[in-house]
Amino acid sequence: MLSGAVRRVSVILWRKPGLSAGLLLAPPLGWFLLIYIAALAALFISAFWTTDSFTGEIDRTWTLSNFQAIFGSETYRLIALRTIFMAAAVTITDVILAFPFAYFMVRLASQRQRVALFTLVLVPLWSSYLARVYAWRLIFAHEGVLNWVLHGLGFQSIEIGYTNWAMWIVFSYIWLPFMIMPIYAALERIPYSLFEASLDLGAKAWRTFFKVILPLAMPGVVAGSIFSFSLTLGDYITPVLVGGPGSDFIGNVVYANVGIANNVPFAAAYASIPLVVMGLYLMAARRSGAFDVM
Amino acid sequence: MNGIVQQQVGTEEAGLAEEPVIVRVSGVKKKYRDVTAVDHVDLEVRRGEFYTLLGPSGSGKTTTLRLIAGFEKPDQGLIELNGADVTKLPPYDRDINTVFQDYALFPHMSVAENVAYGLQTKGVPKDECKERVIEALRMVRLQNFGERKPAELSGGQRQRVGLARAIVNRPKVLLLDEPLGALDLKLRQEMQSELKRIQAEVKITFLYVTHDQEEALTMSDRIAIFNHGRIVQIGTPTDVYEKPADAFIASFVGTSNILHRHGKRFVLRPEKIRIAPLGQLFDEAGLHVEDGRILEAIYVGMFTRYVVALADGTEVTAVRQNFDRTTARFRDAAGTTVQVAWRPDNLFELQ
Amino acid sequence: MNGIVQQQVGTEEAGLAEEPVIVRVSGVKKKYRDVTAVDHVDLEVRRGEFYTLLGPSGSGKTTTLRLIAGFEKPDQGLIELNGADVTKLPPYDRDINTVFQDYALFPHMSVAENVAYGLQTKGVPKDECKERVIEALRMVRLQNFGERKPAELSGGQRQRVGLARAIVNRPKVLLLDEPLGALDLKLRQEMQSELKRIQAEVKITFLYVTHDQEEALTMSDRIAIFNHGRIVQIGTPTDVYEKPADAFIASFVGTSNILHRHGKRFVLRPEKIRIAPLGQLFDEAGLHVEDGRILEAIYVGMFTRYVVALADGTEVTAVRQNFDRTTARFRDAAGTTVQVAWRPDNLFELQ
Amino acid sequence: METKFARIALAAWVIFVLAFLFVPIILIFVYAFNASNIQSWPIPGLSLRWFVSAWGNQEIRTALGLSLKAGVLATSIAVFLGSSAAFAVHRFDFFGKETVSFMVVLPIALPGIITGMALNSFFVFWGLGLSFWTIVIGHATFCIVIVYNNVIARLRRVPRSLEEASMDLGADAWQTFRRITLPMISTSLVAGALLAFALSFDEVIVTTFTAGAQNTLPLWIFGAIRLGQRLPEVNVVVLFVMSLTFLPVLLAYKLTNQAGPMVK
Amino acid sequence: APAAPNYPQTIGKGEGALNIVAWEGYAEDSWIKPFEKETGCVVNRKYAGSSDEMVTLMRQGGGGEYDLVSASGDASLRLIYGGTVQPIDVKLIPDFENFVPDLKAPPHNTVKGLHYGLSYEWGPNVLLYNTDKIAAAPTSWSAIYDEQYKGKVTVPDNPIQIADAALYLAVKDPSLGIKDPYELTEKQLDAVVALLKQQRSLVKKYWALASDEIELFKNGDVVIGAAWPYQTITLKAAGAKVADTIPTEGATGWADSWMLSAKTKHPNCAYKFMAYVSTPAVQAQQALYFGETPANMKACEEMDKAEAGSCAKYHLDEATTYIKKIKFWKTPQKTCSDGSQTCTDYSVWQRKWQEVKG
Ligand SMILES: Nc1ncnc2c1ncn2[C@@H]1O[C@H](COP(=O)(O)OP(=O)(O)OP(=O)(O)O)[C@@H](O)[C@H]1O
Ligand SMILES: Nc1ncnc2c1ncn2[C@@H]1O[C@H](COP(=O)(O)OP(=O)(O)OP(=O)(O)O)[C@@H](O)[C@H]1O
Ligand SMILES: [Mg+2]
Ligand SMILES: [Mg+2]
Repeated sequence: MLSGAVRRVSVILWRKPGLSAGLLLAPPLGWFLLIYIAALAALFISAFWTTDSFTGEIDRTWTLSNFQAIFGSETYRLIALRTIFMAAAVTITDVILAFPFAYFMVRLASQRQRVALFTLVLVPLWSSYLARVYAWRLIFAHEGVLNWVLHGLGFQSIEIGYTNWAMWIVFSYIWLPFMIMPIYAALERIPYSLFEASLDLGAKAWRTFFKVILPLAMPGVVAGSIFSFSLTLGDYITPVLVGGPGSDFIGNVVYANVGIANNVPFAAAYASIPLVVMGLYLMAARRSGAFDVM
Repeated sequence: MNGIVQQQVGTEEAGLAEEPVIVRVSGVKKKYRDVTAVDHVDLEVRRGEFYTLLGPSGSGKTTTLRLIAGFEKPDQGLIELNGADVTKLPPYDRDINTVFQDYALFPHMSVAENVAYGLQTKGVPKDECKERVIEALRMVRLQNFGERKPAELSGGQRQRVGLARAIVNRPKVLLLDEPLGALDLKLRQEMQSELKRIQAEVKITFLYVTHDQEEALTMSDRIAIFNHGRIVQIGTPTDVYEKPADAFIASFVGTSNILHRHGKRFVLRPEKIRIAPLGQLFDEAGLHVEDGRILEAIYVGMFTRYVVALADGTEVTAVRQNFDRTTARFRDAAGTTVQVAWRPDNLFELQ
Repeated sequence: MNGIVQQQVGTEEAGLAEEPVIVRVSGVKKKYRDVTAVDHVDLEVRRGEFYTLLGPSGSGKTTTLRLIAGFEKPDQGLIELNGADVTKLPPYDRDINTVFQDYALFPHMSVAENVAYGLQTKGVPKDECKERVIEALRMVRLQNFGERKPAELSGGQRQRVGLARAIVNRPKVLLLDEPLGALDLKLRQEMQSELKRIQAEVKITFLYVTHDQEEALTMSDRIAIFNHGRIVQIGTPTDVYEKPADAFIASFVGTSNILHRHGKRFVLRPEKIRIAPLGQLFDEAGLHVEDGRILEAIYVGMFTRYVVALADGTEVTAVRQNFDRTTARFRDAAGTTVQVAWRPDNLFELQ
Repeated sequence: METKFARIALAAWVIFVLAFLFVPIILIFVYAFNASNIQSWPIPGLSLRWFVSAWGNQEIRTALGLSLKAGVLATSIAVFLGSSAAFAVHRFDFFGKETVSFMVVLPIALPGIITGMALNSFFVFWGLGLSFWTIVIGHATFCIVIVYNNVIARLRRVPRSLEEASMDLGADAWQTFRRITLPMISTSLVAGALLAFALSFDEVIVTTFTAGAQNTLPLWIFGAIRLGQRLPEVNVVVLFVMSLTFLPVLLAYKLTNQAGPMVK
Repeated sequence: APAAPNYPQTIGKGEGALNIVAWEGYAEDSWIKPFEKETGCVVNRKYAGSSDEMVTLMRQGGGGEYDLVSASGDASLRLIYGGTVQPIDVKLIPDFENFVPDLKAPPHNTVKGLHYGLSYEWGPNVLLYNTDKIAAAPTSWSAIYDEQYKGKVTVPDNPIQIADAALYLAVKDPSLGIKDPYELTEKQLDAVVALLKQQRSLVKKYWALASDEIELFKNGDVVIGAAWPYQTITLKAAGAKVADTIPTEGATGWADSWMLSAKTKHPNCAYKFMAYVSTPAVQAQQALYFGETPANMKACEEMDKAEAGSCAKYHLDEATTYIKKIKFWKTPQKTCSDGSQTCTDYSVWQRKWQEVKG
């Protein structure tokens, strides 16, 4: 009885593939459009409104004043540039750290080593992000692990704690697993014969790397960079925990305005900077085929 | 091994005995963990030769090629190129190029860039490089495809880009690992003559791997037959087809009938058997004649294949060229009694 | 289309004219975006027939098969199975089974589970199901492999599981899409006779797709030749080989020489040409004789292929069965002047 | 093919990167035994008392429970929505197909603070009080992409002919899904779900905006960190969670890579 | 607009839960656990690091997520005028009558005679220093503007820190004419910001969390900074060599009130909680834990019981006079207390503070 009904439905769906597609697509599409995209749109409409700072009420008159305040102020420009620059620096660092690592996993590691390395890369994701960032403070502190080691080796101590250098290292650390995995996936898909063909045609290792391996692994690099770049771009906790003076990020300003000052319109206006940056980034990334290896 | 002796015979017969040896593999052995992929292989390829490695899957053909190219290092033995020991040189220092079975074209480069790659690594000046790339593309008839990406080409075209990419470097030896394996029948046949034409044009030594015996027979100057990591016979196409060293070769290279007579075993190729209706005489003298019964007649277009049961029960396959129009009635042959005959010297005794 | 007429001829010749039509495809058309994959195809397959679709890559063979199986819906036209219109039925409501080119074995099920799958979906009782699975595996000679997973089988064995999985359902029609395409030469030849044996045993109608003309000729009762989404000829193997409807078919099915005489074009198959040294007489009467010069002699083991230039400059290919031992000297034939001859009734005029 | 030098250099690099990844984690482990509640180097003394107090801490249990519940629910939603989107995109041709993969990646590619703010204002606008459910909705939104990516990658590797074979053998759409498609993609579903869960389980920024008065585990950790009174307890919790999740991570890897027989 | 009163007649049965927003150190297990046990109201705590954050949390999700907040004077008026909190019926709080008179109806939590907040604890912001590195106790706020401690200074990451600098400048540079550190004209504000920008190069870190500062001192990253007494107490307990002081310029400080959300879902638990934390015992516990002064004058005995002399140490014995010395946090507004519109408001302070931090 029931199976008969299932069968009839099956036949109807077979005859109308458009209906099946619609049924499959409706829930996720509905979810995104109704909950997420609509909310995003609403948020950025509010960027053109203002807030009464005392009562926190929103004044819905259209104005560009938020944007004027942002672009007119050197501080806000500086913070935006700092954030973007840091996101880029972190991304590049992670690529440099991750690439040889992933390469080793794909090419040199035995099957067992590969499982072990993969697990080791993933395990940090299961420990608390906050606790790990916090642990870095102990490493960078004036009387911390790093200086203790340096002293032990007879070096001068360095004052790296609560600086942008510290943030750079911590961010690179936090997002590294997100870079290793897609690069690994991309490298794994390169047929080994291409590598051999390059050597066969007289290219040495370096040339092979830059001319063949790197370009072909690029989608993986870009996929990884989506994570490292966007996650850095949107973070505000790491600057609070390990940053010093002059370490505020776009996220801190946004958070200060939305989470503290309750000035959502201003926060939305400022948040449109990372939104635009990421939008452009994603378009470029999609063209590179990065979405296929994420 | 009787390979060495036959090798001599082979080169003479192919008229290449005077050419210098360009690749010499001596006593090479290669193990992967517990699999011996290549076991004491010796071979000598002479300049300008079209030399084929033929053998069943897993017999060590690819491994031999990879050892020569330098992608693998032998556990034992020596590889010489043009008289110099290259056993320890990396691939990029050997004057050899490879055409890969999966083509191994760089997907992010255009056809012209692919072909230019080897020249660029050697620092050939831009102008010369450009010229040679055009020349190579012309040779494989792809002069108008330089701007395309490999993904925009058909299988046969990719194959030809792979070839152009190798020959543009004018290597001493070109290694080809089942270069036509992925192509369909018609295309494969076309590419076979294309390859021969190109070899005649560039006069490069070809070391060719295949498991298709017909391909090996039609294209090669000499064939080395592999089995279980060893070379079991080296010789010209006629050698290996008509004087197979053992039963394995006899059945691997073409269809063959094995006859047991007087306690000995003989190879008899299907095309060597004449068939005539009972009572009709053969117009040739000195034939060995037996009675038989046709079990099956299979039309193959160019010829018809007959399965015949001899008086002693042996089933043999015979073929007959279809000199004349056939109709579906040819099938009616099945069941009729016939005479089969062959010249005794067409029997080849197996050791 | 002259296909219809020839179809009649074909069935008669194959001795199948009395059998009922089991698959009828009429006026079927299928477009993908802007590519017309199949264009007004009509065909009738009779019960018990081994019917082959032959044609170059991209000519619409697979699409036709998928339309019959129900994986695609035609834009126009009708598909009838055993007299009933099935055009609008999904695959699971058609009494047809398919053997896929990539085998499409379920990797998570054992061989026996794969074979049992179709019976289970039909709710065949357990006992009967088990029996029929064993029977089907016996038929493909895999009775001891039931417990294995597909990954643990060789290519040829997987192929046979695919076959068993289909025939166990005793469908009215079995569709096979290049079932041997992925196998290597030796294995393919073995599987060809295996397939014929099985068809003889189960007596199911086979609708077979291939692009290998030799395979089509040796196995089929009738062949439909596809080109550019259309059927260009339907007939028995001898029909399509010896009376090709046009130049495309002549060259696609086997090698062929096209001769221009008296303003007309004729097909002449290579095996129909006799070659004799200059001055030697042919031992047959009524032959048309011309002079020629051998340009090239290619040894193919079973026969030798000669490229001959006729007096008027036409190059023709002739083959000669190697009745006797050959040596490498056969190459020396190149350059000699010869006589070539053929029976005039072996010329087939092209429209 | 790599030279000996390259092999050694790469191995050294791997060890360096692993050290980089694990030094902070080792510190977390060690400082779970800190006698003092302030992290200073070297460790002032060892004690097990934080294990005792963490074990007895009701807030931690509540937070852990909330995180688990939210993670499981969000993951379930993500599995459902992510896989149906993957199916639709893989199976059918429709207008705007490209945009779907673009859209699902947005919540994770856009800075978390934007996603958080957007969702927050959405909930406020509709008068939905922040609650357990708003956490779930927020997490599900950015977890969908993980499942989507995993499933679509697998679907691309499963030959279409398998499903056709099933229908050919008489199975209707539902039977085919249950007996063929689901087993084929199940490992990728599990792997995707595990990763999605991990992501949800450790999320701070979006959660800050979507959680009401309740604390998920990361929010509790953040609270504990800002107080500075019971940091070792945080470390104890992290140690505990990590040792619990070691196995699932291993499993996830095995599952993602176990596609061997599917390809050939 | 301020919410109208909606008093319960009596405190009914607890709802089983209570969500509070509190300063770090304001909701410790040692007094929360007994409360939970006694009333069955499970307390969910959310910590906020600044008054601004408190305001936002109270308004989050349209309000009603949290029942109570321990708001300081710079947040309380914003909560009142934003309609976020409702008047409290002080008759239901038995200990109300024992409060320091100035804290019964202070202007920061009482509007038009309605008690929107119940005063809790109060205290000064102090100057914290490392006694190992700084032998002589500093006596002026100038220490945190001193090149001598370059890279070893920490101050709170909070716009209200501008008032601390203004307080110092008011003494150092009387020509500016700063009378009230929370009422600054644009010119005065610019001068203060200039000083703070100078200070920035000395600052190791602007601390955002109480634990930040504790670690900074403990790990030797800083030797001096502006702090709450809480940090001093925690550091001393961990054996760090630190001391704090109120410099001669005086100090800013806080007077906190518990305020009840206008949309509270747990009013009974909230009243029970307010009554509980107003008792002398809890007031004393809180005061000693954080290092501040109770609102309830009866807490003096309890304090001395727990720590001899602590009542005097935290000036509860002279509360009525001591309270006048502290410049309590309040929200800067455009309208100065003299009615002119020349002052700078809080949103301007926020922008300026962002500029200072960079
Ligand atoms: N990298 C490898 N690791 C382990 N074993 C290998 C490796 N490469 C080849 N082998 C084994 O060595 C033997 C010879 O393999 P090889 O590839 O040379 O055969 P082949 O003659 O080229 O076969 P085919 O015709 O299938 O390409 C086989 O048994 C194969 O399994
Ligand atoms: N799903 C599809 N979408 C778009 N075009 C298609 C699709 N399937 C087939 N085609 C096109 O339809 C035409 C016929 O294809 P079909 O697969 O039927 O050829 P075929 O004869 O089976 O070729 P082959 O021998 O290569 O298998 C080709 O041009 C092909 O590119
Ligand atoms: Mg090989
Ligand atoms: Mg096809």
